[in-house]
Amino acid sequence: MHEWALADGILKTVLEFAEKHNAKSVKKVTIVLGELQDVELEIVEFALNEMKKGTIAQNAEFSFKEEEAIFKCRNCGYTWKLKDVENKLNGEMREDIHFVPDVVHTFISCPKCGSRDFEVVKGRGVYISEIVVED
Amino acid sequence: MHEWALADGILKTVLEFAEKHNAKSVKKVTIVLGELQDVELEIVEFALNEMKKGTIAQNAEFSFKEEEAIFKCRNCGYTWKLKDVENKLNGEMREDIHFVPDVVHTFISCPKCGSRDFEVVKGRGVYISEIVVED
Amino acid sequence: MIDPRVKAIEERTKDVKRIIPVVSGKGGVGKSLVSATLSLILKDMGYKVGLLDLDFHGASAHIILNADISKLPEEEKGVIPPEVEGFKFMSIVFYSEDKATPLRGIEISDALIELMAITRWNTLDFLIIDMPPGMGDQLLDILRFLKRGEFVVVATPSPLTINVVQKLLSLLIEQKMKILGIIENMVRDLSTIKKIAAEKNVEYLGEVKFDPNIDRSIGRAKDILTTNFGRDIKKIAEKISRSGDY
Amino acid sequence: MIDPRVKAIEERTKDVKRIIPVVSGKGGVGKSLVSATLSLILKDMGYKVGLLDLDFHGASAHIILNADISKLPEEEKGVIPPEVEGFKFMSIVFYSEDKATPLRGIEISDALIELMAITRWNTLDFLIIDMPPGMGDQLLDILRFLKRGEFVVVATPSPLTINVVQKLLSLLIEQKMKILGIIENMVRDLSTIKKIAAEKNVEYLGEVKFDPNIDRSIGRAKDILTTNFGRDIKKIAEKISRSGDY
Ligand SMILES: Nc1ncnc2c1ncn2[C@@H]1O[C@H](COP(=O)(O)OP(=O)(O)O)[C@@H](O)[C@H]1O
Ligand SMILES: Nc1ncnc2c1ncn2[C@@H]1O[C@H](COP(=O)(O)OP(=O)(O)O)[C@@H](O)[C@H]1O
Ligand SMILES: [Mg+2]
Ligand SMILES: [Mg+2]
Ligand SMILES: [Mg+2]
Ligand SMILES: [Mg+2]
Ligand code: NI
Ligand code: NI
Ligand SMILES: [Zn+2]
Ligand SMILES: [Zn+2]
Repeated sequence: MHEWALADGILKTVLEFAEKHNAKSVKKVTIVLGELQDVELEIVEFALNEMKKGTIAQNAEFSFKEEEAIFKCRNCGYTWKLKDVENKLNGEMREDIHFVPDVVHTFISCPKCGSRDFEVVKGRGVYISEIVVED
Repeated sequence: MHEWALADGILKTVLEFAEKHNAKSVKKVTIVLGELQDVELEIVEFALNEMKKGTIAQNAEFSFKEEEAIFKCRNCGYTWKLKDVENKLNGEMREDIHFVPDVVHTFISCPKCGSRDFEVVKGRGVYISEIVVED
Repeated sequence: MIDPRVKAIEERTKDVKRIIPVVSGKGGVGKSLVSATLSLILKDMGYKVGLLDLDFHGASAHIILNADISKLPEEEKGVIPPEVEGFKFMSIVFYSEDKATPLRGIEISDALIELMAITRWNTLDFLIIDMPPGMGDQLLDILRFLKRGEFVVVATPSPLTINVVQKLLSLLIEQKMKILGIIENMVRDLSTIKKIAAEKNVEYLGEVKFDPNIDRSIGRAKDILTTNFGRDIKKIAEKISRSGDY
Repeated sequence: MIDPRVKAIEERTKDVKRIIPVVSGKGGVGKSLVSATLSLILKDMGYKVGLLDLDFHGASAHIILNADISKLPEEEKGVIPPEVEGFKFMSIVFYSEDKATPLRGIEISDALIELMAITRWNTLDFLIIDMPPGMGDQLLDILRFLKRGEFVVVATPSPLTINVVQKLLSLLIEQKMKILGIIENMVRDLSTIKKIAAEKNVEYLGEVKFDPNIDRSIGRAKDILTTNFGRDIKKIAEKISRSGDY
């Protein structure tokens, strides 16, 4: 699962952050999951709970927020959502975007002007929005 | 003066904005002048006051805000100001940057790690931050 | 925050009759040599010509033309592009002192907008734009700001070029850009690009033979015109000038 | 917002002994052909090799190797780069279906970070990175994330290449990167790059002759090794492998 690679990145980032702040333990981590990348929440969660064992994050609570994908055309300014164009994406394209979200520029274009020059304003991928540690 | 080109761009942008909003006249325009580009305020002001004559912006008040240039290194995260590195820039370089501010990457590097991969967080160039029109 | 430069771009090119970006997607196919040589020839044909080098990392036109870049272009209600070999020339090298410009995409786009917003081309018959390889910020900005661009696509017969050029062509076609045609450069024996042009329904502007001596003329603009390369480009320049008689 | 992928990049390459970005600044000098051929030869020498194509707009390695890109790379706690010609291969084309990828710099950087964060190279002797032309997002990201990269610079004798390569070299030297040396490709008569190498105090790895038949071997990996091009690269590969015996 490439979800394991993401979980691994999350945990290592959290542990490094905690060490830098000389924390005794990690209490809480909030993770934003962008709709575009469409990672399987259950797998990321399972992976994190496996990998945290024996680390100072072992009692940490991992919570997740899903973020809708929003696009904005750099050519005409039009704004749209992933669900507005979902019919343009077949299963294979969704898989491709799952691994490298930026290839969305290969598969969709602005519904108004047809440009492929658009910004993924929100909901691209996975980010850590909050880390709470105990000193 | 390349300041005239900027003033021209400002006025045309303001007039287009006003027309789009079916405004009767333009009352106020606020312009941000980034420190890095170092445009001569007096010339921009003079040019604007010349060019606005006979347009619906002829009674507009143009006000200016100077914005300090701030840089942030993408390699090490260090943040610094133009005045911290001004001694690295001779008159010719300042002139080059005046015309194309982005060549600052050719002439300065991060004071901490030496990287040329830094962001101009604020104060790059000239922007319109406010247009007030009368309907 | 509204960017006043975008409006200025339109202004600066409003007296330019035809804008010709020379593109490929692929690097090293001869875009710069073609752009500079086209500019020289069109000027010799009596046209008013401007050449804009937008390949910031790989700026080459000043080397081909041996342009004096030590003086800043004159400032007069904008910036006046200096005359080089009888046409107007603009490049980032005037401002970077021909040193390395490590710029990310966002900075490339900013520099491009800035250059286009300040350069006063005035009346021109042709503005030739020497483009970088890739389909990144410069290409996307040209698609955004210069919708009336008439694209000249440079390719070579190599399979490595074909794959990339096909991608670029499909993008230009999808975006409904005007494509003047494809130049097949560095042809030694067989043409492979005629077929691609036919498939994509794009004009084949002609082939330019591989010229093993062309490097000797770099930096000597006059000499280029007397090479085989120059002669091949001349025929294409004539086609391009005629294609404007709509 | 903290990006968890940055930490993952380190993890993914920690069992890779040597990372070799093949760069130039200039396009069309042979970076892709050199990268793919080096990978083939190092593998034949018995090394564990990976090849990463980071030229998103001009992806070429899959064409040179005639790689089957129709299947997604296997997912297993990350992504396992498929074996092609006996080494591990990763490219954006697996995910773009080899279609046009019009990406601006910020998106290029995002795609690069994503690819590097998910690809599990495991134990390798060499990871060869085929780089795009320019000094944009990909190069700056390599300088940021792979500080232990050992750069191989590809140049040609043309004055148009020299100007650009000198800029890239001065950046790499200033940034204290390790430079394995310069390869002079497409040499016909005189070398011009030996002098540049000496001036910049960088190793001259050797010359690769202009091989007018090389295009016929593209897509047939085995054939490349028997060409003059292949033989010239072999000598350089041996130098590179020896340079690792510190
Ligand atoms: N017709 C040709 N015959 C031989 N060499 C050529 C020809 N056209 C271009 N070249 C050479 O190819 C290299 C790349 O040309 P250049 O104009 O810099 O390409 P680009 O701008 O596409 O990167 C240069 O060394 C140039 O001298
Ligand atoms: N030694 C050589 N002799 C002749 N042609 C070459 C040689 N090396 C590369 N080429 C050709 O030059 C072109 C550019 O090569 P490529 O590897 O795609 O360069 P880059 O990756 O630097 O853009 C291709 O058509 C390739 O076949
Ligand atoms: Mg060029
Ligand atoms: Mg200067
Ligand atoms: Mg390549
Ligand atoms: Mg696929
Ligand atoms: Ni997955
Ligand atoms: Ni000025
Ligand atoms: Zn649009
Ligand atoms: Zn720094």
